[in-house]
Amino acid sequence: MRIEFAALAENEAFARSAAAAFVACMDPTIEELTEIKTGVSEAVSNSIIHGYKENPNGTVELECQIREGGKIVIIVRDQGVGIEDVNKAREPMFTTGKTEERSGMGFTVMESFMDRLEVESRAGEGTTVTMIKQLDLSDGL
Amino acid sequence: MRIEFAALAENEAFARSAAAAFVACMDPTIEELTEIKTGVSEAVSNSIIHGYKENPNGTVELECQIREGGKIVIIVRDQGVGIEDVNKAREPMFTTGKTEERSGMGFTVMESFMDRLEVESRAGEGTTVTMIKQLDLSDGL
Amino acid sequence: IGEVRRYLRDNNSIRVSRSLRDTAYKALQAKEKLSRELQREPNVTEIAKELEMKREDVVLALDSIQDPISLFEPVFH
Ligand SMILES: Nc1ncnc2c1ncn2[C@@H]1O[C@H](COP(=O)(O)OP(=O)(O)O)[C@@H](O)[C@H]1O
Ligand SMILES: Nc1ncnc2c1ncn2[C@@H]1O[C@H](COP(=O)(O)OP(=O)(O)O)[C@@H](O)[C@H]1O
Ligand SMILES: [Mg+2]
Ligand SMILES: [Mg+2]
Repeated sequence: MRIEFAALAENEAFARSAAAAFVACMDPTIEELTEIKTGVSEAVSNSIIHGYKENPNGTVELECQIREGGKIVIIVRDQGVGIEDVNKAREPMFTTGKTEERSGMGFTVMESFMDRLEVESRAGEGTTVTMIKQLDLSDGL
Repeated sequence: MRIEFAALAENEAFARSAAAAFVACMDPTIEELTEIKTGVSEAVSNSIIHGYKENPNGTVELECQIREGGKIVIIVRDQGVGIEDVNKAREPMFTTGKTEERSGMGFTVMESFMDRLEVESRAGEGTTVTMIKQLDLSDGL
Repeated sequence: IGEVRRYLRDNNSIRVSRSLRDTAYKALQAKEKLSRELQREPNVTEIAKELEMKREDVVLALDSIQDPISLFEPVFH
Protein backbone atom coordinates (compact mmCIF):
# COMPACT_ATOMS: atom_id res chain seq x y z
CA MET A 1 0.00 0.00 0.00
CA ARG A 2 1.24 3.45 -0.94
CA ILE A 3 -0.29 6.79 -0.02
CA GLU A 4 0.56 10.27 -1.21
CA PHE A 5 -0.74 13.36 0.52
CA ALA A 6 -0.09 17.08 0.81
CA ALA A 7 2.20 18.41 3.55
CA LEU A 8 -0.64 19.75 5.67
CA ALA A 9 -0.75 19.34 9.46
CA GLU A 10 -4.22 17.76 9.33
CA ASN A 11 -2.95 14.96 7.11
CA GLU A 12 -0.84 13.59 9.94
CA ALA A 13 -3.94 12.15 11.64
CA PHE A 14 -5.09 10.71 8.35
CA ALA A 15 -1.76 9.02 7.63
CA ARG A 16 -1.77 7.50 11.09
CA SER A 17 -5.30 6.13 10.65
CA ALA A 18 -4.54 4.76 7.21
CA ALA A 19 -1.51 2.88 8.52
CA ALA A 20 -3.62 1.47 11.36
CA ALA A 21 -6.36 0.42 8.94
CA PHE A 22 -3.78 -1.31 6.77
CA VAL A 23 -2.16 -3.39 9.51
CA ALA A 24 -5.51 -4.20 11.18
CA CYS A 25 -5.82 -7.40 9.12
CA MET A 26 -2.80 -8.77 11.01
CA ASP A 27 -4.73 -8.76 14.32
CA PRO A 28 -2.38 -6.52 16.29
CA THR A 29 -3.03 -5.67 19.93
CA ILE A 30 -4.11 -2.11 20.76
CA GLU A 31 -0.64 -1.49 22.10
CA GLU A 32 1.08 -2.63 18.89
CA LEU A 33 -1.36 -0.54 16.91
CA THR A 34 -0.66 2.51 19.03
CA GLU A 35 3.09 2.04 18.66
CA ILE A 36 2.80 1.81 14.89
CA LYS A 37 0.53 4.85 14.73
CA THR A 38 2.88 6.84 16.95
CA GLY A 39 5.89 5.97 14.80
CA VAL A 40 4.02 6.96 11.63
CA SER A 41 2.89 10.19 13.29
CA GLU A 42 6.41 11.19 14.27
CA ALA A 43 7.89 10.42 10.85
CA VAL A 44 5.06 12.09 8.93
CA SER A 45 5.04 15.19 11.13
CA ASN A 46 8.79 15.52 10.62
CA SER A 47 8.30 15.46 6.84
CA ILE A 48 5.51 18.03 7.04
CA ILE A 49 7.10 20.39 9.58
CA HIS A 50 10.84 20.06 8.97
CA GLY A 51 10.96 18.70 5.42
CA TYR A 52 8.43 21.05 3.86
CA LYS A 53 7.92 23.75 6.54
CA GLU A 54 4.20 23.03 6.09
CA ASN A 55 4.22 24.09 2.45
CA PRO A 56 1.18 22.17 1.10
CA ASN A 57 2.76 21.88 -2.34
CA GLY A 58 5.06 19.30 -0.82
CA THR A 59 3.98 15.66 -1.14
CA VAL A 60 4.61 13.11 1.58
CA GLU A 61 4.62 9.43 0.71
CA LEU A 62 3.72 6.62 3.09
CA GLU A 63 4.31 3.03 2.13
CA CYS A 64 3.29 0.03 4.24
CA GLN A 65 4.13 -3.58 3.56
CA ILE A 66 3.21 -6.71 5.43
CA ARG A 67 5.94 -9.33 5.21
CA GLU A 68 5.79 -12.97 6.12
CA GLY A 69 5.62 -13.81 9.81
CA GLY A 70 3.94 -10.56 10.83
CA LYS A 71 6.77 -8.19 9.97
CA ILE A 72 5.51 -4.68 9.20
CA VAL A 73 7.61 -2.36 7.05
CA ILE A 74 6.72 1.33 7.01
CA ILE A 75 8.45 3.86 4.78
CA VAL A 76 7.90 7.62 5.03
CA ARG A 77 9.47 9.65 2.24
CA ASP A 78 9.66 13.35 1.44
CA GLN A 79 11.47 15.49 -1.15
CA GLY A 80 11.98 18.27 1.34
CA VAL A 81 15.04 20.09 2.69
CA GLY A 82 16.77 16.95 3.95
CA ILE A 83 19.01 16.51 6.99
CA GLU A 84 22.66 17.63 7.09
CA ASP A 85 23.83 15.33 9.84
CA VAL A 86 21.58 12.33 10.35
CA ASN A 87 23.49 10.92 13.33
CA LYS A 88 23.16 14.19 15.18
CA ALA A 89 19.46 14.52 14.27
CA ARG A 90 18.82 11.06 15.75
CA GLU A 91 20.28 11.99 19.13
CA PRO A 92 17.68 12.32 21.91
CA MET A 93 16.67 15.95 22.55
CA PHE A 94 18.27 17.25 19.36
CA THR A 95 15.97 19.62 17.51
CA THR A 96 16.27 22.46 15.05
CA GLY A 97 12.77 23.62 15.95
CA LYS A 98 11.81 26.07 18.64
CA THR A 99 12.44 24.16 21.84
CA GLU A 100 9.13 25.13 23.42
CA GLU A 101 7.26 23.35 20.65
CA ARG A 102 9.55 20.53 19.60
CA SER A 103 10.84 17.95 22.01
CA GLY A 104 13.62 16.59 19.81
CA MET A 105 12.37 13.13 20.79
CA GLY A 106 10.76 12.09 17.50
CA PHE A 107 13.50 9.77 16.29
CA THR A 108 13.95 8.40 19.81
CA VAL A 109 10.26 7.56 19.99
CA MET A 110 10.36 5.85 16.56
CA GLU A 111 13.41 3.89 17.63
CA SER A 112 11.85 2.67 20.84
CA PHE A 113 8.45 1.76 19.36
CA MET A 114 9.82 -0.03 16.33
CA ASP A 115 12.30 -2.86 16.04
CA ARG A 116 14.44 -1.07 13.50
CA LEU A 117 14.79 2.49 12.23
CA GLU A 118 16.74 3.58 9.18
CA VAL A 119 17.09 7.22 8.15
CA GLU A 120 18.45 8.17 4.74
CA SER A 121 18.72 11.82 3.91
CA ARG A 122 20.61 14.30 1.76
CA ALA A 123 20.48 18.05 2.28
CA GLY A 124 18.34 19.55 -0.48
CA GLU A 125 17.04 16.20 -1.69
CA GLY A 126 14.75 14.86 0.97
CA THR A 127 14.46 12.20 3.61
CA THR A 128 13.40 8.54 3.70
CA VAL A 129 12.60 6.92 7.03
CA THR A 130 12.17 3.14 7.15
CA MET A 131 10.67 1.53 10.24
CA ILE A 132 10.34 -2.20 10.78
CA LYS A 133 8.21 -3.78 13.45
CA GLN A 134 7.71 -7.45 14.24
CA LEU A 135 4.20 -8.17 15.51
CA ASP A 136 3.77 -10.78 18.19
CA LEU A 137 1.62 -13.43 16.53
CA SER A 138 2.02 -15.98 19.33
CA ASP A 139 -1.33 -15.32 20.96
CA GLY A 140 -3.16 -16.23 17.75
CA LEU A 141 -6.47 -17.98 18.36
CA MET B 1 -4.87 12.14 -1.02
CA ARG B 2 -4.01 9.22 -3.29
CA ILE B 3 -3.70 5.57 -2.32
CA GLU B 4 -2.46 2.63 -4.33
CA PHE B 5 -2.98 -0.94 -3.22
CA ALA B 6 -2.91 -4.48 -4.57
CA ALA B 7 -6.09 -6.06 -5.94
CA LEU B 8 -6.60 -8.31 -2.93
CA ALA B 9 -10.02 -8.88 -1.38
CA GLU B 10 -8.77 -7.86 2.08
CA ASN B 11 -7.77 -4.44 0.78
CA GLU B 12 -11.41 -3.50 0.28
CA ALA B 13 -11.85 -3.03 4.05
CA PHE B 14 -8.63 -1.05 4.15
CA ALA B 15 -9.71 1.28 1.33
CA ARG B 16 -13.05 1.87 3.01
CA SER B 17 -11.38 2.74 6.33
CA ALA B 18 -8.81 4.97 4.67
CA ALA B 19 -11.54 6.96 2.92
CA ALA B 20 -13.43 7.22 6.20
CA ALA B 21 -10.32 8.40 8.02
CA PHE B 22 -9.72 11.02 5.33
CA VAL B 23 -13.20 12.55 5.44
CA ALA B 24 -13.45 12.24 9.25
CA CYS B 25 -11.92 15.70 9.63
CA MET B 26 -15.11 17.13 8.10
CA ASP B 27 -17.10 15.54 10.95
CA PRO B 28 -19.85 14.08 8.78
CA THR B 29 -22.85 12.31 10.28
CA ILE B 30 -22.67 8.54 10.72
CA GLU B 31 -25.14 8.28 7.87
CA GLU B 32 -22.99 10.30 5.49
CA LEU B 33 -19.89 8.36 6.50
CA THR B 34 -21.64 5.02 6.00
CA GLU B 35 -22.80 6.12 2.56
CA ILE B 36 -19.29 7.16 1.57
CA LYS B 37 -17.76 3.96 2.89
CA THR B 38 -20.35 1.88 1.07
CA GLY B 39 -19.75 3.72 -2.21
CA VAL B 40 -15.99 3.22 -1.90
CA SER B 41 -16.51 -0.45 -1.06
CA GLU B 42 -18.64 -1.08 -4.13
CA ALA B 43 -16.28 0.70 -6.49
CA VAL B 44 -13.13 -0.87 -5.04
CA SER B 45 -14.60 -4.38 -4.97
CA ASN B 46 -15.61 -3.98 -8.62
CA SER B 47 -12.02 -3.09 -9.52
CA ILE B 48 -10.65 -6.03 -7.55
CA ILE B 49 -13.20 -8.65 -8.64
CA HIS B 50 -14.23 -7.60 -12.15
CA GLY B 51 -11.31 -5.42 -13.23
CA TYR B 52 -8.50 -7.69 -12.08
CA LYS B 53 -10.25 -11.01 -11.27
CA GLU B 54 -8.43 -10.76 -7.92
CA ASN B 55 -5.00 -10.92 -9.52
CA PRO B 56 -2.87 -9.22 -6.83
CA ASN B 57 -0.46 -7.87 -9.42
CA GLY B 58 -3.19 -5.41 -10.34
CA THR B 59 -3.04 -2.02 -8.62
CA VAL B 60 -6.17 -0.14 -7.58
CA GLU B 61 -5.98 3.60 -7.04
CA LEU B 62 -8.21 5.56 -4.66
CA GLU B 63 -8.15 9.34 -4.68
CA CYS B 64 -10.11 11.53 -2.25
CA GLN B 65 -10.43 15.28 -2.36
CA ILE B 66 -12.24 17.65 -0.08
CA ARG B 67 -13.54 20.67 -1.97
CA GLU B 68 -14.83 23.92 -0.60
CA GLY B 69 -18.22 23.82 1.08
CA GLY B 70 -17.95 20.16 2.13
CA LYS B 71 -17.96 18.58 -1.30
CA ILE B 72 -16.23 15.19 -1.33
CA VAL B 73 -14.77 13.83 -4.56
CA ILE B 74 -13.79 10.16 -4.66
CA ILE B 75 -12.09 8.55 -7.63
CA VAL B 76 -11.47 4.80 -7.94
CA ARG B 77 -9.30 3.76 -10.86
CA ASP B 78 -8.06 0.44 -12.22
CA GLN B 79 -6.15 -0.69 -15.32
CA GLY B 80 -8.14 -3.88 -15.53
CA VAL B 81 -10.27 -5.47 -18.23
CA GLY B 82 -12.62 -2.49 -18.59
CA ILE B 83 -16.34 -2.45 -19.39
CA GLU B 84 -17.70 -2.99 -22.91
CA ASP B 85 -21.04 -1.25 -22.42
CA VAL B 86 -21.08 1.15 -19.48
CA ASN B 87 -24.77 2.06 -19.77
CA LYS B 88 -25.76 -1.57 -19.59
CA ALA B 89 -23.39 -2.24 -16.68
CA ARG B 90 -25.02 0.61 -14.72
CA GLU B 91 -28.50 -0.89 -15.03
CA PRO B 92 -29.91 -2.29 -11.78
CA MET B 93 -29.46 -6.08 -11.52
CA PHE B 94 -27.02 -6.28 -14.43
CA THR B 95 -24.05 -8.46 -13.58
CA THR B 96 -21.50 -10.53 -15.43
CA GLY B 97 -20.68 -12.38 -12.22
CA LYS B 98 -22.32 -15.54 -10.98
CA THR B 99 -25.77 -14.41 -9.98
CA GLU B 100 -25.70 -16.24 -6.65
CA GLU B 101 -22.73 -14.18 -5.53
CA ARG B 102 -23.17 -10.83 -7.28
CA SER B 103 -26.31 -8.76 -6.98
CA GLY B 104 -25.65 -6.47 -9.92
CA MET B 105 -26.61 -3.58 -7.61
CA GLY B 106 -23.15 -2.05 -7.09
CA PHE B 107 -23.56 0.90 -9.45
CA THR B 108 -27.13 1.42 -8.27
CA VAL B 109 -25.93 1.64 -4.66
CA MET B 110 -23.17 4.10 -5.60
CA GLU B 111 -25.65 6.20 -7.53
CA SER B 112 -28.15 6.39 -4.69
CA PHE B 113 -25.61 7.04 -1.91
CA MET B 114 -23.68 9.70 -3.80
CA ASP B 115 -24.86 12.89 -5.46
CA ARG B 116 -23.15 12.10 -8.72
CA LEU B 117 -21.58 9.06 -10.33
CA GLU B 118 -19.46 9.05 -13.46
CA VAL B 119 -18.08 5.87 -15.00
CA GLU B 120 -15.41 5.99 -17.68
CA SER B 121 -14.22 2.73 -19.11
CA ARG B 122 -12.66 1.16 -22.19
CA ALA B 123 -12.46 -2.57 -22.79
CA GLY B 124 -8.87 -3.67 -22.23
CA GLU B 125 -7.77 -0.36 -20.70
CA GLY B 126 -9.46 -0.09 -17.35
CA THR B 127 -12.14 1.78 -15.47
CA THR B 128 -12.38 5.09 -13.61
CA VAL B 129 -15.31 5.73 -11.29
CA THR B 130 -15.84 9.25 -9.96
CA MET B 131 -18.27 9.84 -7.10
CA ILE B 132 -19.22 13.23 -5.73
CA LYS B 133 -21.02 13.80 -2.48
CA GLN B 134 -22.08 17.04 -0.83
CA LEU B 135 -21.92 16.84 2.96
CA ASP B 136 -24.56 18.61 5.00
CA LEU B 137 -22.55 21.06 7.09
CA SER B 138 -25.57 22.95 8.40
CA ASP B 139 -26.03 21.63 11.94
CA GLY B 140 -22.85 21.66 13.96
CA LEU B 141 -23.95 19.30 16.73
CA ILE C 1 -32.40 0.77 -1.06
CA GLY C 2 -34.89 3.47 -0.06
CA GLU C 3 -35.45 1.41 3.05
CA VAL C 4 -31.75 1.14 3.77
CA ARG C 5 -31.42 4.88 3.41
CA ARG C 6 -34.32 5.53 5.76
CA TYR C 7 -32.83 3.17 8.30
CA LEU C 8 -29.50 4.97 8.15
CA ARG C 9 -31.16 8.34 8.48
CA ASP C 10 -33.28 7.38 11.47
CA ASN C 11 -30.44 5.89 13.42
CA ASN C 12 -27.38 7.76 12.40
CA SER C 13 -27.88 11.49 12.34
CA ILE C 14 -25.32 12.07 15.07
CA ARG C 15 -21.89 13.31 14.15
CA VAL C 16 -19.10 10.86 13.68
CA SER C 17 -16.79 12.51 16.19
CA ARG C 18 -19.10 11.66 19.09
CA SER C 19 -19.97 8.18 17.96
CA LEU C 20 -16.33 7.25 17.40
CA ARG C 21 -15.37 8.41 20.84
CA ASP C 22 -18.10 6.30 22.43
CA THR C 23 -16.92 3.26 20.51
CA ALA C 24 -13.30 3.88 21.44
CA TYR C 25 -14.08 3.96 25.16
CA LYS C 26 -16.11 0.77 24.84
CA ALA C 27 -13.14 -0.80 23.07
CA LEU C 28 -10.80 0.15 25.91
CA GLN C 29 -13.22 -1.31 28.44
CA ALA C 30 -13.46 -4.52 26.42
CA LYS C 31 -9.66 -4.62 26.27
CA GLU C 32 -9.44 -4.48 30.09
CA LYS C 33 -12.08 -7.16 30.49
CA LEU C 34 -10.50 -9.50 27.96
CA SER C 35 -7.01 -8.97 29.37
CA ARG C 36 -8.28 -10.22 32.71
CA GLU C 37 -10.09 -13.18 31.19
CA LEU C 38 -7.35 -14.25 28.79
CA GLN C 39 -4.38 -13.29 30.98
CA ARG C 40 -2.80 -11.57 27.97
CA GLU C 41 -3.40 -8.61 25.67
CA PRO C 42 -6.37 -9.25 23.39
CA ASN C 43 -5.95 -8.41 19.71
CA VAL C 44 -8.27 -6.04 17.86
CA THR C 45 -10.21 -8.90 16.30
CA GLU C 46 -11.06 -10.28 19.74
CA ILE C 47 -12.10 -6.84 20.94
CA ALA C 48 -14.30 -6.34 17.87
CA LYS C 49 -15.94 -9.72 18.46
CA GLU C 50 -16.64 -8.83 22.10
CA LEU C 51 -18.35 -5.59 20.99
CA GLU C 52 -20.06 -7.29 18.06
CA MET C 53 -18.56 -4.73 15.73
CA LYS C 54 -16.40 -4.81 12.63
CA ARG C 55 -12.67 -4.84 13.30
CA GLU C 56 -12.12 -1.89 10.97
CA ASP C 57 -14.67 0.20 12.86
CA VAL C 58 -12.95 -0.48 16.18
CA VAL C 59 -9.58 0.45 14.71
CA LEU C 60 -10.99 3.64 13.23
CA ALA C 61 -12.68 4.58 16.50
CA LEU C 62 -9.43 4.24 18.43
CA ASP C 63 -8.02 7.09 16.36
CA SER C 64 -10.49 9.49 17.87
CA ILE C 65 -9.11 9.40 21.40
CA GLN C 66 -5.74 10.19 22.89
CA ASP C 67 -3.23 7.42 22.53
CA PRO C 68 -4.08 4.92 25.24
CA ILE C 69 -0.48 4.46 26.28
CA SER C 70 1.77 7.19 27.52
CA LEU C 71 4.18 8.38 24.89
CA PHE C 72 7.33 8.65 26.89
CA GLU C 73 6.88 5.81 29.31
CA PRO C 74 8.90 3.24 27.35
CA VAL C 75 11.59 5.81 26.59
CA PHE C 76 12.43 6.83 30.13
CA HIS C 77 12.26 3.66 32.13
N1 LIG D 1 11.88 14.78 7.26
C1 LIG D 1 12.79 15.66 7.73
N2 LIG D 1 13.25 16.65 6.93
C2 LIG D 1 14.16 17.53 7.40
N3 LIG D 1 14.66 17.51 8.66
C3 LIG D 1 14.24 16.57 9.50
C4 LIG D 1 13.27 15.58 9.09
N4 LIG D 1 13.05 14.75 10.13
C5 LIG D 1 13.82 15.18 11.14
N5 LIG D 1 14.55 16.27 10.79
C6 LIG D 1 15.52 16.98 11.64
O1 LIG D 1 15.85 16.16 12.76
C7 LIG D 1 15.57 16.86 13.97
C8 LIG D 1 15.15 15.88 15.05
O2 LIG D 1 13.88 15.31 14.76
P1 LIG D 1 12.98 14.75 15.92
O3 LIG D 1 13.79 13.78 16.72
O4 LIG D 1 11.71 14.26 15.36
O5 LIG D 1 12.71 16.02 16.85
P2 LIG D 1 11.76 17.30 16.60
O6 LIG D 1 10.84 16.98 15.46
O7 LIG D 1 11.04 17.47 17.89
O8 LIG D 1 12.68 18.45 16.27
C9 LIG D 1 14.54 17.89 13.61
O9 LIG D 1 14.55 19.00 14.51
C10 LIG D 1 14.98 18.28 12.19
O10 LIG D 1 16.05 19.19 12.22
N1 LIG E 1 -13.95 -1.94 -12.45
C1 LIG E 1 -14.61 -2.77 -13.29
N2 LIG E 1 -13.94 -3.45 -14.25
C2 LIG E 1 -14.58 -4.28 -15.10
N3 LIG E 1 -15.92 -4.49 -15.08
C3 LIG E 1 -16.66 -3.84 -14.15
C4 LIG E 1 -16.05 -2.95 -13.22
N4 LIG E 1 -17.03 -2.44 -12.44
C5 LIG E 1 -18.18 -2.99 -12.87
N5 LIG E 1 -17.97 -3.83 -13.90
C6 LIG E 1 -19.01 -4.57 -14.66
O1 LIG E 1 -20.27 -4.02 -14.35
C7 LIG E 1 -21.14 -5.01 -13.82
C8 LIG E 1 -22.10 -4.40 -12.81
O2 LIG E 1 -21.41 -3.97 -11.64
P1 LIG E 1 -22.19 -3.86 -10.26
O3 LIG E 1 -23.38 -3.00 -10.47
O4 LIG E 1 -21.24 -3.45 -9.21
O5 LIG E 1 -22.72 -5.36 -9.99
P2 LIG E 1 -21.89 -6.66 -9.53
O6 LIG E 1 -20.54 -6.22 -9.01
O7 LIG E 1 -22.74 -7.27 -8.43
O8 LIG E 1 -21.77 -7.54 -10.74
C9 LIG E 1 -20.23 -6.09 -13.29
O9 LIG E 1 -20.85 -7.36 -13.23
C10 LIG E 1 -19.07 -6.05 -14.28
O10 LIG E 1 -19.40 -6.75 -15.45
MG1 LIG F 1 9.81 15.25 15.19
MG1 LIG G 1 -20.18 -4.65 -7.79
